[in-house]
Amino acid sequence: MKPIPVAEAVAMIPDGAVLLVGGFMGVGTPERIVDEIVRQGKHELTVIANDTAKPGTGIAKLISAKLVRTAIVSHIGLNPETQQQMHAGVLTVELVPQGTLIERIRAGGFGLGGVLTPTGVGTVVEEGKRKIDVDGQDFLLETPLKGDFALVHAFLADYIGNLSYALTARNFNPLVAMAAATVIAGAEHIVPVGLIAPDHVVTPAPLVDYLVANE
Amino acid sequence: MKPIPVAEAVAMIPDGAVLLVGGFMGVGTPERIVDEIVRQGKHELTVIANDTAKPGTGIAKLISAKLVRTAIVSHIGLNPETQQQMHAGVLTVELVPQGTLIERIRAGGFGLGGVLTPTGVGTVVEEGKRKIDVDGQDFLLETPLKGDFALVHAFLADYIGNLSYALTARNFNPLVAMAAATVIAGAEHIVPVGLIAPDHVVTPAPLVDYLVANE
Amino acid sequence: MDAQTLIARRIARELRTGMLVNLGIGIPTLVANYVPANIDVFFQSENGLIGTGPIPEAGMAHPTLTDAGGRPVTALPGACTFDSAISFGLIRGGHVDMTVLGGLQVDQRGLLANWMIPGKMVPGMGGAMDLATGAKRVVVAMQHVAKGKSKIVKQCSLPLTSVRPVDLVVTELAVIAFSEGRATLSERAPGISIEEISEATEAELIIPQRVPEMIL
Amino acid sequence: MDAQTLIARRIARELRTGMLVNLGIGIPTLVANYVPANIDVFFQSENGLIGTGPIPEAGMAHPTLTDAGGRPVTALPGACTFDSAISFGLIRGGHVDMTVLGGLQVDQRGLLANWMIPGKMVPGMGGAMDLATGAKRVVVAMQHVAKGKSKIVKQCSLPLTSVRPVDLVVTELAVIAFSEGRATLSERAPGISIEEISEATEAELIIPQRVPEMIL
Repeated sequence: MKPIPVAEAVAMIPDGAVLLVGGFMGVGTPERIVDEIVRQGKHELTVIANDTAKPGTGIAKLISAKLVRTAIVSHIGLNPETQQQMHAGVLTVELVPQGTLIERIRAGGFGLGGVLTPTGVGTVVEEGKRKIDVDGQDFLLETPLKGDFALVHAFLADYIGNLSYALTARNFNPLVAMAAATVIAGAEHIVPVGLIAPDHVVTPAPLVDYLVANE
Repeated sequence: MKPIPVAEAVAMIPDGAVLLVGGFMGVGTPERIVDEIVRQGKHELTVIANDTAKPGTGIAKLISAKLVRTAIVSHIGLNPETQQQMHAGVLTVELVPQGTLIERIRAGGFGLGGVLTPTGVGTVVEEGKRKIDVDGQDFLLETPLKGDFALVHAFLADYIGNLSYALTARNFNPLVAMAAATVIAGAEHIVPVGLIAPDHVVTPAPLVDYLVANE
Repeated sequence: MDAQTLIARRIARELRTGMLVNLGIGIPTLVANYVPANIDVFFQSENGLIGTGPIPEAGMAHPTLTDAGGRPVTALPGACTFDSAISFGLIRGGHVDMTVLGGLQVDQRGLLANWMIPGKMVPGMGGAMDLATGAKRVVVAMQHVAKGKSKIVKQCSLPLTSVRPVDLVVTELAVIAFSEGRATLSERAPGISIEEISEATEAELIIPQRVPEMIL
Repeated sequence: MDAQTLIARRIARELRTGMLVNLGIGIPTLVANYVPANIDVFFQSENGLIGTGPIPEAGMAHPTLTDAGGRPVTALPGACTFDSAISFGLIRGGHVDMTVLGGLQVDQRGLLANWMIPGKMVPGMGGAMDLATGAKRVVVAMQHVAKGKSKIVKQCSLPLTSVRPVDLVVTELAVIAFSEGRATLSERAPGISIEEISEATEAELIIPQRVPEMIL
């Protein structure tokens, strides 16, 4: 798989696309892909990610450029712009408990019909959701999340698309790579095939559709 | 965590215990722990595992010694003794599709109320189970599986209990290590703390209760 | 060419570069021997490996590099390993582009029975139900007739593997494609007539005006 | 000793060797500074790390080794990293032995509200709901009174974090234990009387005959 220029990768994303984005408070988010989305001005995006980061980093750049119509996230507390746009009614924010969010993405990627979680039972999170009793305990049925594109940031990629991650930059990345129709990955280093030991590959090559070149 | 003799580890397992056992056709099953269970003659066991292996390897040794009362597995085709004991009525076999089995174990370990899977819908597997409609598609509600003990085989362990696995010997091991009250692990090599890179640890140390010494 | 070789060779022509492919045991396994030149596919072994290579030379195996039957395999450069939950996430989640499964019966809507014969041996379904339900494309490799009886039936008498229809059945006589609940004869084996196929088939087949011979 | 230090020091005494512990932001984070000598615990950072160490010295951080707020941390020997699904599997599955969370209100049954104030800032619940629901033991670190109002209330007026009751609340005045839907005053802060605590507490407290002073 020959890496492609970031502009070419991002050109495939239409306005209105649903993006699954790796990263946790900006750590492990593919910054160059995000920057190029801002440069190309993709509009009306839905972003599914852990959080909207802090101003100036990761997903916050998409928020600041007013490209996001809907954010499905667990946390917006470190990004006042997200709050402002939410209160102004230009951005819809769906808050999801973090453990539920990652399981919903996993369910989307793993072909499951949903997640039965105790988290949120008896709180405002349960509004509008089905409760399922299993052996006398109530669980919320949380539905799968999928995306049109996953934007993934790896530490190492090889030239067929195997990915491995560095430390806490792993976070949502391996899960979003399973849950999108098209996976675009960036990596700190792109290495020849065979240099990542089979046991150290976290995202198998067949999941990755496009690798962004390090120019 | 000082590794303990295998006899001491196995002595903790009572007759009638529910064992989650790693391995796939005997590959990645902790053979020394299994041998010791046979030597100590633990009876009336419930074994939850991918399969009952081939005679002479892994879980098949427990079957041959007639220590297993119930096996919850996806495959018994390579072990004629399992079939014989099943037909003779001394062994109850619950057959579960492999992808459902591993998700049920995961649900047990991950605090989920169950799994919604399309696998088995409209087949004999759906008998006695709830069907849940999510967005117009039927899924089976498959319930979590947990064990009293997990028997895990790693490639590397460090002296606080971090584990990594080798190639296809990984299989069910990381999942069963999440789903049991007590986790007993064996490893090809036990190495000083810090020698397994944080990104290469697959089972975090706090999950492992006992490490079996390599005598 | 014997029946198994013919079936495996014909199925190998369904492979496209970049596909993630899972081969069941039996005839399906043989497909790996006939991958066309210039086609690069990933073979998944559901015990936790992508990039499965050929059987190792004597003395060059490792006990932790095995196929789903526990037999030694090799791994190609770029291979990767993973746990069983991920392996079946790949399968159930539609990331496996094509699976090739053995079959006991396929009915005329494409429903497959391949995992048990009541009253006889019950090996367990292993990964078959997940593969038949979740893979993007399901191809069945089987003999057309067993013990004088057609295996392409009006309705399966054996327990189903999945209610999701298969896409293609390849036998030593024919290629049959399934879509919208109907079976269409799409190719004949070399030297086999439409009449011979019809006679060997219990299911109702749609027979187009032109039914080309398989290219192998 | 200021209130925050007192609370953090008292909670640190709940730690036992081998525990897997998750600390929320705010006062809970301070608990790591007061781990008793001879006690070895694992600290989890829910963004994917077990074995979190202190803040790195200037010039010795790495951008991919961070806490749940995205700030640089260190990793102790034997640390390990993992994805967010595993991180919350550890939390929801009861593998986290103890979590320390901040609180806005705790009611007399032990129900916690700590994630939003309607009409004011809505930061999102992050991992708080999973931690409050799934951790084996939930300890709340908070001031006893805010703006003249008790935070230990008869019933929470703020949105709940979980319907699973917390186990322990530690404030600058008291330690309150919850079990079977009732709140028991179990310790007083040094120099604080039972009357002072009762006066600062809206919830009904069970007050045992002897209420010892906290050991810090």
